[in-house]
Amino acid sequence: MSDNLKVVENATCTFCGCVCDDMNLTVDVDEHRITKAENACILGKAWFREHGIEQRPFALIDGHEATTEAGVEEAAQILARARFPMIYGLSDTTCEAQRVAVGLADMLGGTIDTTTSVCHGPSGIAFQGVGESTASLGELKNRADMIVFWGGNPAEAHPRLFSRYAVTPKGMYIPNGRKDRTIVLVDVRRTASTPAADIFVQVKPRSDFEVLWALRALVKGRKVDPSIERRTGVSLAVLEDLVARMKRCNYGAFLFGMGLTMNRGRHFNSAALLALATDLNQFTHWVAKPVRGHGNVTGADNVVSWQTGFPFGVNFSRGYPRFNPGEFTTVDVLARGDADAALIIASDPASNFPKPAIEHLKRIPVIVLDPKATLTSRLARVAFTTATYGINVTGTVYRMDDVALTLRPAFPSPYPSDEQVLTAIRDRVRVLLGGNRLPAGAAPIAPAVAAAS
Amino acid sequence: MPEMMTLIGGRTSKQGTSLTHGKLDGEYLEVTSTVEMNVEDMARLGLKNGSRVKLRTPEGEAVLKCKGRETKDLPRGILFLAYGPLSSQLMAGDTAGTGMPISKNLDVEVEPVPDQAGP
Amino acid sequence: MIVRGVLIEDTFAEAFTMRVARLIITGRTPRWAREAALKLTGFATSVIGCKCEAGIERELAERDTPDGRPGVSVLLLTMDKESLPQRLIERVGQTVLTCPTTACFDGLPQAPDRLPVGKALRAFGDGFQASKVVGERRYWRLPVMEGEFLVEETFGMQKGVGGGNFLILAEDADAALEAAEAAVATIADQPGVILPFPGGVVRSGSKVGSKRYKRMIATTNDAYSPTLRAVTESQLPDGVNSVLEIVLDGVDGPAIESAMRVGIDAACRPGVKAITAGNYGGKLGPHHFHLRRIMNGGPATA
Amino acid sequence: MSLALTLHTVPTVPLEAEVLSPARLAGLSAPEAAKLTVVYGNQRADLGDFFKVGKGADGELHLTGDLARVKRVGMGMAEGRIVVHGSAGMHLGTGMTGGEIVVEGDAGDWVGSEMTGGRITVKGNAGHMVGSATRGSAVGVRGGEILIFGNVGNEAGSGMRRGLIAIGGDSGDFAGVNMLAGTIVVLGRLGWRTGAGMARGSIISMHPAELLPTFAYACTYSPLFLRLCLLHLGRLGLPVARSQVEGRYQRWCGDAVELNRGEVLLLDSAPGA
Amino acid sequence: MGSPLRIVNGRVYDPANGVNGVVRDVCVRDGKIVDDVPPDAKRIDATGLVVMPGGVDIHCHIAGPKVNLARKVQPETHRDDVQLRTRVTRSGTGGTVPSTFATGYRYATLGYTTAMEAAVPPLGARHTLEEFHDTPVIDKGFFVLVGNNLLLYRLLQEGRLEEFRHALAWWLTVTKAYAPKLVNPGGDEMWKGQRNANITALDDKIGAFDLTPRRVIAAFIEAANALGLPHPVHIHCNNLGHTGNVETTLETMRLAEGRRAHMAHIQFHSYGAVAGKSRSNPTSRARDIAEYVNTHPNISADVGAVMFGHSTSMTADAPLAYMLYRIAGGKWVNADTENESGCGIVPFTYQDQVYTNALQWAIGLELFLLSEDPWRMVFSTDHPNGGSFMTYPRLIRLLMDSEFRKQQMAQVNQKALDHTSLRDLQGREYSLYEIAIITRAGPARLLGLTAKGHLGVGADADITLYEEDDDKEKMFAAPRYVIKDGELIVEDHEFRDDHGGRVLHVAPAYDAKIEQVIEPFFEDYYTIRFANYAVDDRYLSHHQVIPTAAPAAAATPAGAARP
Repeated sequence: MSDNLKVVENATCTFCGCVCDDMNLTVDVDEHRITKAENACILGKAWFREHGIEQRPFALIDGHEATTEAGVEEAAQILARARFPMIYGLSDTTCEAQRVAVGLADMLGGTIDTTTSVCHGPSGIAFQGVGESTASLGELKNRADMIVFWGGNPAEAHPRLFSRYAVTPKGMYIPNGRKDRTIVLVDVRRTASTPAADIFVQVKPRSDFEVLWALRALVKGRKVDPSIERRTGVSLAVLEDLVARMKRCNYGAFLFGMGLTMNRGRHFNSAALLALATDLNQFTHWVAKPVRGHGNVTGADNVVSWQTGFPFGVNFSRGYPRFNPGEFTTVDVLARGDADAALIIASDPASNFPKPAIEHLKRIPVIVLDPKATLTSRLARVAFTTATYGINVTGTVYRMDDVALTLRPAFPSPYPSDEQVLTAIRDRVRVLLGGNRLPAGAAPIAPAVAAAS
Repeated sequence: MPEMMTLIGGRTSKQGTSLTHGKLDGEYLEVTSTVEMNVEDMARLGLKNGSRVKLRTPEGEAVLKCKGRETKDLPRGILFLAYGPLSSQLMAGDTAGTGMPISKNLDVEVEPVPDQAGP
Repeated sequence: MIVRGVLIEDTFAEAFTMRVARLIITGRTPRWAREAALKLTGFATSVIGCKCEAGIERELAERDTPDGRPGVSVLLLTMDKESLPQRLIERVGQTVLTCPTTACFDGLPQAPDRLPVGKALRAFGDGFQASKVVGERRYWRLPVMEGEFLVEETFGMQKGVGGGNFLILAEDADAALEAAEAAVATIADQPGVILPFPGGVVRSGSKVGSKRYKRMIATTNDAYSPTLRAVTESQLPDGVNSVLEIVLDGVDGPAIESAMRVGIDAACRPGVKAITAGNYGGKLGPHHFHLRRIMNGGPATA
Repeated sequence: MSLALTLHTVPTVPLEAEVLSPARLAGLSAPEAAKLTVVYGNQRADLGDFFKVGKGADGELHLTGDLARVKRVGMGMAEGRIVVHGSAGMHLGTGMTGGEIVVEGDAGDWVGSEMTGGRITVKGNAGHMVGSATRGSAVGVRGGEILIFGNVGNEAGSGMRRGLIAIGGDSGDFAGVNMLAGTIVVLGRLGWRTGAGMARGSIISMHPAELLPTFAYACTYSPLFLRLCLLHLGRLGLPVARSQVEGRYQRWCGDAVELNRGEVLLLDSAPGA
Repeated sequence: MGSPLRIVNGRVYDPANGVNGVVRDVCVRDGKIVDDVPPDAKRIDATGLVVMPGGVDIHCHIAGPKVNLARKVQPETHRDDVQLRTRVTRSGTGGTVPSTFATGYRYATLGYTTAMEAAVPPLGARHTLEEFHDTPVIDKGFFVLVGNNLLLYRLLQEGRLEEFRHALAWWLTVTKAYAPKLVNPGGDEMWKGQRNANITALDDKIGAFDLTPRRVIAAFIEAANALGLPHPVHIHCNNLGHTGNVETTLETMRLAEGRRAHMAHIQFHSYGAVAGKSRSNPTSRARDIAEYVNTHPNISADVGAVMFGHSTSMTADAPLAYMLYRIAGGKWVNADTENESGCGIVPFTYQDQVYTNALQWAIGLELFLLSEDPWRMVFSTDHPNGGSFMTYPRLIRLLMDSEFRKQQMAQVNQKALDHTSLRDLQGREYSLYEIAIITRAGPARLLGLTAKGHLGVGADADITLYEEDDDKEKMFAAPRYVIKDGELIVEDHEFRDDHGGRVLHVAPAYDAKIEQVIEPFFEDYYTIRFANYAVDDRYLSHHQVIPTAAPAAAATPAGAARP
């Protein structure tokens, strides 16, 4: 450790979707290291501790060291040649980089998808079906006197969700903090989060939908057969008690995790929960929020949405954005073998995608941008080392509740940012293609003069 | 004879912190290659902490170390595995028009691996 | 023209354009289809007193019905298109809906004029009814105590012909009845026609208006009533002591014509003197069925 | 319109070929048809780059080959007949309003999604979302018939408002989810959560199934409309058994969280039935 | 800024300068209108064309958190209404809530060059500016939601009026907003804090606060006037959409007591009730509203006309959205923003045969036709609430073409028309000059944008050239040329170039000490740090501070993140 220390106050941690912005970082300026991360949780501490500057090549082309510029040229050539280039990742980078990536996909007539599709993508689909009553996290802190965690383990995945936003903090109408709240946790197993709950409801695996559906029926005053207990492991009495409490509270909130989305039922599980929250609004105020994972996955949803109208899984091959999960989402495009090139930004599909998708990644030219070496960067044709957002790079990130924040980086990196590399690739592709690629197919219909008439 | 059990994939803080450290690193690989299993199930199958089991789905198979959990924490017939390269081996690519592969509550065949069979 | 000794008079039956619907009533057994059909066609001999005319067209085998069950085909006719749906709704509602195991299907699915029958009856379901499309056709399912009543949403209506007829002029009442029964029996197999009167036979032939009562629109056909031979301007040949009439309604002229052909032929039996037909001088009904042309196999209508 | 097209080059990325539709090919000679534009990945290509185009004789469009990566065959078609001698890719007959498509092999996802009329017959299996609504839409199929002789994936008939979907084999999960009306017949087994959120409509299966807690048993009877429906399907070639036509069915009403006017009918396998 | 340009022989409508259909040249250099340009300057032959300043939309919803939610929730509306990419422009999707690129390009292809997003919670300011970055061609600003702000409520409740005013100025400045916006004042607190209740009258108590909407509204009118803002407080009244709400609207306008106030989408606030009935269909009270506005020069309004077809109701008035959801069914989005706002979104379809919808359509037209001062009763559909901005050409035709209006009136629910005076207003037709006022010169003047909405020397060179046509819908749907900041963006109906557009905002001065009042409130009740709240200039790229009558804030406040 050198003596050249500085403190960055109110920095933002981008490890998880909580995006806590109260980090006080002690930075060893000479060593390019963060020595102390005050207020950070265990995950945040590891995040700040481990993101120093490693001695890595700026770029690797076919495993050989290369300059960033050479990598950009190779990447641009690959992408400009491709007929079905897939751009994926983007949850661990800034909105500024995401914005360029969507623009690149548009220019190429490619497909862009984010890690949302394998995270809360099903919740996004559910949202498109039924809508959502939601809130910024401060409303939970200030008002929520009943919070139901469903299918998640925040104590391990989002540690400060409990302490900073939802369970223990005092708020305007919650003067006594934890004491003023009823906390319910629903899961298939006991986890580190279970002790935080007043009521733990253990459901049989794969029966969340049935439980949620029964709750909806009870909220609406319909009958539910007592056989529900055999099916789900939860007795009718427990469900009735829950419903009574839900109707009685002043401000209720569901926070749900991937126990719903990655499970059989997928978007219907999320939709059932969103609909339950909506139903409850006939009696009192209820909101529901998916607990989002990576630091800026919510930003990715927002950027892709405002640029295209759709949150993830967007294809531009016909000259305009099209959305169809299962058709244009990454797992499908890879597992079916549709893509002929891939650009992966700040993500490591080779370590968590299903096997058939990984197999196809090995068959096509892959371009990777990542601060770290990963299984995906190992199989890449072109692998860029980039600076880490929030630690070396400023920019915008969105918290899981869609609140945007500006990052305060701790120390500079010799490596370019994702935004810089993507911009360079885009500019080179533009030259190779002579501007945006002209649309390959006509629009379904001409845009109407009076859309509403 | 292999037994059918239900595998839940998920995240843990240990996986998270080790992931930050680097995915090509031993700790991450250790965390993502250890499956949690109900202690009674383990006893029945003759497994101890650190014993090796083979999990199999129609998509593929993976050999993992096991670690016991009490019944109140992890019911019988349920397995927990942190996401990583080995959980990938068991997942199918079909997303049923959603983009999301199923990684929780997979039906898996569980078979103890005799110690001498390990590398 | 003489057929087996019976004179076929050179005259014609004069018939009217009516509106016709065909209903296919099915049931678990032929009996229950027939029970419903008999009730539905009951008291429907003449538009004069019954507002409609109806009869069983024929019985249908399982392979000939939409639901593969035994059934009965029924024709129902009215003088105008406005009243046909009303009659159908009343009668289907009171006789088929109520009858165990039955269902009611449209027998004129190609007819472009559609009458809302199931559509009107559905309200009986009190909000619990459900509609269903199978193939191109829509049905209503009405919950009833037995289970469900199925009725087609709309029934086809087309122009039909009412009042085809022929008169059997016989030596005595027994011969007239036997001849009439024989005619009815052969016509029963003929598609597209019904005989709306009891047993298919009418003894009370009528004439238009009255000689005595201003308000009567139809009164006894005194010209063919044997008992009045001496006191009225009789049309009866010598030796005729009893006359019975066969009245036919049908889906179109050809159907009536071929039914008349087989019916008249069957009626030409010993004891029958002549076959004639009723008309109004050709001024009232647009359809004229010339008996001799029919029997010669040529086009009967003119 | 009589043309016979044979796939000579298998596309390596998705090929979008909505031109494979009777109206688009009407009146064209084989060389003219070969010049029609298809979308191959992000670029244009000619139909002839992939298909050998020959004349046909029977007024129909015949496609031969493994078209698994050829999307949108018969999309939006209004009349005519397409026969695929082989398999078809995604979006087969999506949004079609009339006419007929027959696929001898398998079909991909979204067969006949949001169609309003006509008939699609797939002799093999079909993918997910058969006759479904697309994401965000509340309404799926508004009319027409889809017959799949084999198995189908999830969400068959989601948001269906009218029409008939018949499946000879098994269905995946959420068959008839959010259905507004219409009929889904599954001769094989149902997946999970059949009819979730259905307002009206009928879902029929010939096998026992565990239904959602918001479905309630009503009675066991022989619904006449189902008889009609099964006879109709038998005529169209599906293997409908006499015992199914004559059979008694358990009626389950739901979904109670919605309008509660839908039904699931399960063939009663109780002895003596 | 483009090369010098001379537009020759066009028929010019420039009401701000009293030019009414005079054929004359317009010269452009360095993005501004100038007196003259050198003879070798590029020329556009505008013979047969109508030349107007670029359109200015005073009230629409085009960017920010709720808009993006509304986009995301309706993929089905984007599918068949797409914006194709060209060599120079980006692709996008439409529907009633288009993607950002489609929004910018489509406004431009209607001849609009400026638009004001009308409702952004302060916490959503950064997001809104991010979307503005991707909204091409047009200049834009946003109104920041302050009418349900709990800290401002506390200051008001405690009578700390001066601090209230400084805090308001602080909020405007640090969020880069254009004007303060009130939406159903008090409603959010009732909605979020009182089990989904709502405000029903100006004298209702606001939840746990010792406040009423009356006091809140009056205080904001006073403060906004005192700050000398270019646009006064922009008010969405209580009781929007409710039968009989006209009384609330009139009372709200009276609260201004001669001071400036702008009434948003006033059509939605002009409903009467059938006398003597406790529950009745709404009736039109457009006459009362129009008369009040006509006779009170301190009041301005935009109409918020309803057009039949698809719309998206998106509003900070969360209880209203819930009411619509209970009517329409389908999807409902609610989004609460801590300490600041609520929000509701419901896709909605206005149908000409539905009594209430037809009445709303008619009232919008009545208000236009009864207005005696087009400068103060300006054009809007509250896009996309009353209808998409893509319906503007049709609405213009309804105003200009009484025969067309008559035909359209024949198509709608006649009982609704019976309750309006629309049939009596057949005599009135808007002229091109008046259209230029309500769509350009008027909104620019109400917004205090002195360089917009006119073609005088020094004005921004935002110019639209339309082909004259008897069918005004056709004419206004597709200008032949659109010039933004002196650059030719649309030529012969096609995009020639892309263009960024500017962010317009205010920066009223405040006493820095107010931060010492605000910061503790943040520590207690917000979940983001005070230091991370203010939006730094990096989000503005091209921007312009519109001056206030009072001196502007000296600098970005101390707390702003400055990477």
